[in-house]
Amino acid sequence: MNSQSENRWVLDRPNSYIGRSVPRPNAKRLLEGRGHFVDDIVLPRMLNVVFVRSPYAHARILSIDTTAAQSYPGITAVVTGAQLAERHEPWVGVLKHLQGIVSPPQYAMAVEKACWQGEAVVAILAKTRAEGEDAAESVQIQWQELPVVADAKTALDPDTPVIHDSLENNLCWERNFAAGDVDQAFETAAVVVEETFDIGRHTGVTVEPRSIVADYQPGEGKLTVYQSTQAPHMMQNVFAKHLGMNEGDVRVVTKDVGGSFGIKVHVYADEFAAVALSKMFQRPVKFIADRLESFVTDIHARDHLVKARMGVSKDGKIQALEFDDLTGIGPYSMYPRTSGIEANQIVNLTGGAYQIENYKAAAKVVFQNKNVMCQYRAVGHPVACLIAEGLIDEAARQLQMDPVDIRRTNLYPDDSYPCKSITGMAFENLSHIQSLDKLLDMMDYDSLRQEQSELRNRGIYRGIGLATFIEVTNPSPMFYGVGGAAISAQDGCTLRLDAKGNVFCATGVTEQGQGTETVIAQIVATSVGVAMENVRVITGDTEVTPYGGGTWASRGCGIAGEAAGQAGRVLRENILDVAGVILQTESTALDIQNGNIVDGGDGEVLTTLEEVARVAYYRPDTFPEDFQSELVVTRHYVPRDYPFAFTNGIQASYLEVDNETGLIRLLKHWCVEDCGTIINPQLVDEQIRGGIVQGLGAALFEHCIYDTEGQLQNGTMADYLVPMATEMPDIDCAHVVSMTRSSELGAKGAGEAGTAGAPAAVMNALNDALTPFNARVTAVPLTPQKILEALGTLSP
Amino acid sequence: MSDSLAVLKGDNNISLTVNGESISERVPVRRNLADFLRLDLGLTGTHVGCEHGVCGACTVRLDGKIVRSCLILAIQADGKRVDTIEGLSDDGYLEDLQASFHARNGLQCGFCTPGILLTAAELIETHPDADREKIREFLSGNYCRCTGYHAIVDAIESVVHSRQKKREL
Amino acid sequence: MKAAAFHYMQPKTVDEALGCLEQLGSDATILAGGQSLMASLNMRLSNPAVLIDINAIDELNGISTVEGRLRIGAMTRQAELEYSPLVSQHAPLITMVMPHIAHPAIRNRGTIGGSIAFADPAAELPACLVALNGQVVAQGPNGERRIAATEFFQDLFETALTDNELLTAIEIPMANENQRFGFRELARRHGDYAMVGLCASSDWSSDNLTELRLAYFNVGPRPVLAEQTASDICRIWPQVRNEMPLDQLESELDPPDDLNASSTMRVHLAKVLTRRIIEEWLS
Amino acid sequence: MELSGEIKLEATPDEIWHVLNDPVALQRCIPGCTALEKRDTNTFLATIQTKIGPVNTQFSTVLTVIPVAPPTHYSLTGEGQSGISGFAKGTVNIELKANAAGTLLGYTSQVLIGGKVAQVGSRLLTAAAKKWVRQFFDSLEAVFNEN
Repeated sequence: MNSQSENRWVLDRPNSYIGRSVPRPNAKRLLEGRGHFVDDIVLPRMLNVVFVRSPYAHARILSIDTTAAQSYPGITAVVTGAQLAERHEPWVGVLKHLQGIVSPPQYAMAVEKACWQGEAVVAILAKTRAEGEDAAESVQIQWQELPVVADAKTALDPDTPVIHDSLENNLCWERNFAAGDVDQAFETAAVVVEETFDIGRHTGVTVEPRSIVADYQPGEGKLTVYQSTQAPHMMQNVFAKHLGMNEGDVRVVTKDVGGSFGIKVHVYADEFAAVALSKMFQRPVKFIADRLESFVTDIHARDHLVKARMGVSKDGKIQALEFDDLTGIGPYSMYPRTSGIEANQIVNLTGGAYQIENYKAAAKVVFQNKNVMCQYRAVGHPVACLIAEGLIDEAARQLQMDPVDIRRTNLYPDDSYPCKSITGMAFENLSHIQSLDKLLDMMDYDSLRQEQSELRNRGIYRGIGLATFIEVTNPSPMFYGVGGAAISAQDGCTLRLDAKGNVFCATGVTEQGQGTETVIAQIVATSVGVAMENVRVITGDTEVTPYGGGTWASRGCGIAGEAAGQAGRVLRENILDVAGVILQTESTALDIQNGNIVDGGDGEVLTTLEEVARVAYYRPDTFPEDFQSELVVTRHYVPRDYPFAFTNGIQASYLEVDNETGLIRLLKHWCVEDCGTIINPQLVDEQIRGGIVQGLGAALFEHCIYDTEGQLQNGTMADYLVPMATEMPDIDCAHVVSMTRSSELGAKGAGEAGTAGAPAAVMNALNDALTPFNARVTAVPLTPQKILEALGTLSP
Repeated sequence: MSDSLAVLKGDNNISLTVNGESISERVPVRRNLADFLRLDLGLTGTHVGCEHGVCGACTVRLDGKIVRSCLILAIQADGKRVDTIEGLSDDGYLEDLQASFHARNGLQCGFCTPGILLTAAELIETHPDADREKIREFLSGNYCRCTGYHAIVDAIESVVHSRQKKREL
Repeated sequence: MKAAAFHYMQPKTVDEALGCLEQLGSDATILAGGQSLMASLNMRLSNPAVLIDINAIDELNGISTVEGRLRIGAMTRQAELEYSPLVSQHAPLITMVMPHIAHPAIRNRGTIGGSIAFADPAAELPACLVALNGQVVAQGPNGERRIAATEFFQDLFETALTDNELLTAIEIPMANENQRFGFRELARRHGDYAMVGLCASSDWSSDNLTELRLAYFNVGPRPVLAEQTASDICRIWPQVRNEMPLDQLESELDPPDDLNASSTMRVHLAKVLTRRIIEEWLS
Repeated sequence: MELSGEIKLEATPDEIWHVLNDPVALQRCIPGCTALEKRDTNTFLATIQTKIGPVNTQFSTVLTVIPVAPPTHYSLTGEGQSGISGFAKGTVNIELKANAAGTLLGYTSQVLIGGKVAQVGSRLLTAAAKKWVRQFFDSLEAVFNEN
């Protein structure tokens, strides 16, 4: 391509769907309860697997007696972890580019000892789930309790027991980064603010639990797995590799997914066990995690304790930023993405919106006897944002600057790109200042400040909090591939014109409700020149779709969308070649609009796509001998010039705190973000809103509470609090558009922007509201108890 | 005590009306209504998200009122009328709500959606003039992890308004 | 998460139900609305041998007035109470409380008798009954007896009902125009178990505030009627505006710590709620 | 979770020690104890049924009475398993001080529950443990009052 920037043909096509809020065609069947979720699947001879799980956080298995369980009605088999371990290879959750990361081998079920409360120990294969649970009650396990490593803070102490015999200590990974002269910068800073940020463990709570049906056919030696996952090709690789199968004999099918948010992009030991059991017993096996299982086995996220400080000059310029991050990840680094990525992201991203010259960060990732922890929506971003935005607000307070002004002073100006952050993150084109201005305008910042001050005089305490963020989207192989993971960063799209002029589109990304199918269809319809109704999108089947990474790290639109756009352009060219032959004219003089072949100049309809297809498929004898029509096209795409397409944005929260009860009422939330080209404004806004509310959940409610013995205390939906409709505010969204030049489409991702900034916006708004009391809270979730303690109403 | 009162064990016959259709099935006493609808009748639009009455995904109508089908035994529905998302879609009862949710993208993954639609329908029946605050309060027992609720509230609010307009005509 | 097997009986009359109880004793569990019981059955945390389902007993339904009392049949659904004109006229506190109990689909099925008999210390209705000086009507092999709400709730999930008794109704003295009621609770999310809640009733027929009943919930193993605090407030009425005597709550309430709030915090919140209700009355 | 308290008993420390080692008396004191047998000098095997509202769990429990400094200091530990429901562990440290009216019994106890019961029941854990401990000492008091 000679000049991509001048040849953005996808965007200015006639009858373009780009930038239009087209309703999602696939939403209709979901609205009628006619989705295809994994638990809806019933196969002949299918068994249900029920797991007996460890009640202890750390205990050795002395003996297991399954005799009684085997004789229960409806039971096919009872299998222990040790028995199943003979049928598969263990995995190790490490990647080369996270230098020094270690983790012990993990099996599908505990073999010698259980390392967290909830780890599967015995599998029962039963006709029905109820019968399996009947039998589970009779499994006798003799346990020997082992000392529990629960607290990340003491996990590395010399007198803390080491969880894994094969490792030297409980350190999984550490990363230290320094640039500039931090010590000198702190010495000369006018103000140094220090904070400890305590970010609680939380989890995804997809309303559809993790679900899998594995169907091993011994005749062909073929395994078909129906799985609620974000990454079918990755799972295909994992199942084949660890069951000793040819990858070509494994098919992973992903139909509707009832929410994922990063929860469903990992290899779960119990899901793998269900697949291994299907192979072992040569029958279909279903595993649907029940809600009690979800809370102790779905990955948890965050759980960071950060000590941070920022030095600022008297005019508000950031002189230095330094922090230590400690995170506890449970007993294993998750496979294959590892549990080191979040800490890595925090080191990379903290303060990334600001021009910082002196920076030092240290991250420690430690093992503990709690549920596994790994990447969840906006990996690391909310933590990075809490650190930088929390510190900069406190610095502003001490300097008596407006939070807007201190940000404006430090943000990268919009004309500074391309540039690199202090940690080496390459920014192609961001729009911090434009976004800030747009936000202030949208929320009417000055009036809000006035209202706040008037109400404060009447004893009503409201706060306004801002949070600037950057988001990693469109990841290249720098994220996982370079570390040796079989995770595709490229994605493909195959288009096929059928005999009636419809376009079939197979894409490597998956649909979890975010609107992938719609967006891809919009791009294909636009680039080919057909109505959207004539585009059928097929996702989630490794046997049918091009190889691709699936849905994670906000990559669907920017990467698979680009592949779809390019495939569409080539298919259009191929169609026009055929049309040129039929019409005996130069194909370059033709175009496709609304399913018709038209004159490229005046738009006169010359023939139809259906007619072209008819001739190509039924009467190719009429073509010249040296002409062959090619009406199937595949294109792949991977970003090459930048490791990630960074996006940016800013959020604001307006809230009221009841200073007597510590309860917070969220009044309003705003977000301006810049994800480049917007294919479907409505879907982008809904990604932002949904992401924000997950961030608001983290800010106010969500917390996996463990006791000192590694026991989860709130593992039910009644006790683990997620945000509900009543407590959530209306959310206004707006956009600035800075297209990436890496692709013709110019689209970046938007799936995680909301989650990245929301907790910091709320924390800052709360602390703004608490200013008259000289009180501050920097531990999320921001609970009434913590707020009353900060206010001095209660002693901590 | 009445000697004739039976102690029911194991499997039992129940007869009920599901989506307008007369159904007779044999079910285990312990099977809840959600599992009965899904496993015995193949009505998989009723979703199971928590099995302890919190998430709202399994909401169905029992004799015209929304209930959590995971908190009712199938045998308790004997002789009653049950309506699920499938039936209420087929008979057009949810039509304007569904159209509004579609237009406003008041759903993402669609797992909670059947429960939310049934709840929204009862809200509008019992509170025809509901404002956003009331809508949010009425939905307080229905989990949605994808949308952040704003679009759902918009979608329901617009149906409230359009029905208000219809009433005025 | 599937319930273990159990047997099931469905009596059609109170007599039949009593017969079942007589026959089965502690092996039986009454299934009323089931909005708590079914969840614990699904989780296999309860394992009754037999469920006695009282949903088919028509005589347990209904709201009526009897000799100055509002009588609510045990199986009256919470949603029916929420919208009942009789209830809002004669027991407005119940109408105030109702929207805060869980969620609409739960209230369509949950019953008042179930909530009272279950006696969850965090539930609104037991405290409401205590505040209203209501009584529980229980029927046993020897006939009917009435138990004052203050006597009925005995300990954590323990009531004065015996194994062979069935709660058939609750009765509440009908409200008069001189009474004022207040309800407030503090929950982190709407419909959740409150960190603390307060149901209050009072008489304004004289210049002084009298008959003040402050019934707190989720502050101990059962609803707590803070009589000392109530009497302190009445005693200094109407100077209460300037200084609210709430210190006695510290000894009257003994909430345990839980995941959402410490014991101290819940006593503090109880004071805040009390003051807010009184201020609401005064304003 | 920790609980502590004091009760007055009309008995001598020796009499109390005797009761704490007597299977019949001990069974009466332990709430929900449906069976108890002595395994050896200081340990007992007990079946304990706990019922907190709808939650009904049976624990197979090993109880150990540790004579820390008899006859005035004892420790009573229990470890119960309840299959898939989880486990419960507890220790009660008892100090007996003889006085004119009998004995002042001071106790501190730690209770830990694990597995599904912890995951589901934490909201009520403190209240339930308080009730259990209270019932234990009420029953102990009753044993002496009858004698």
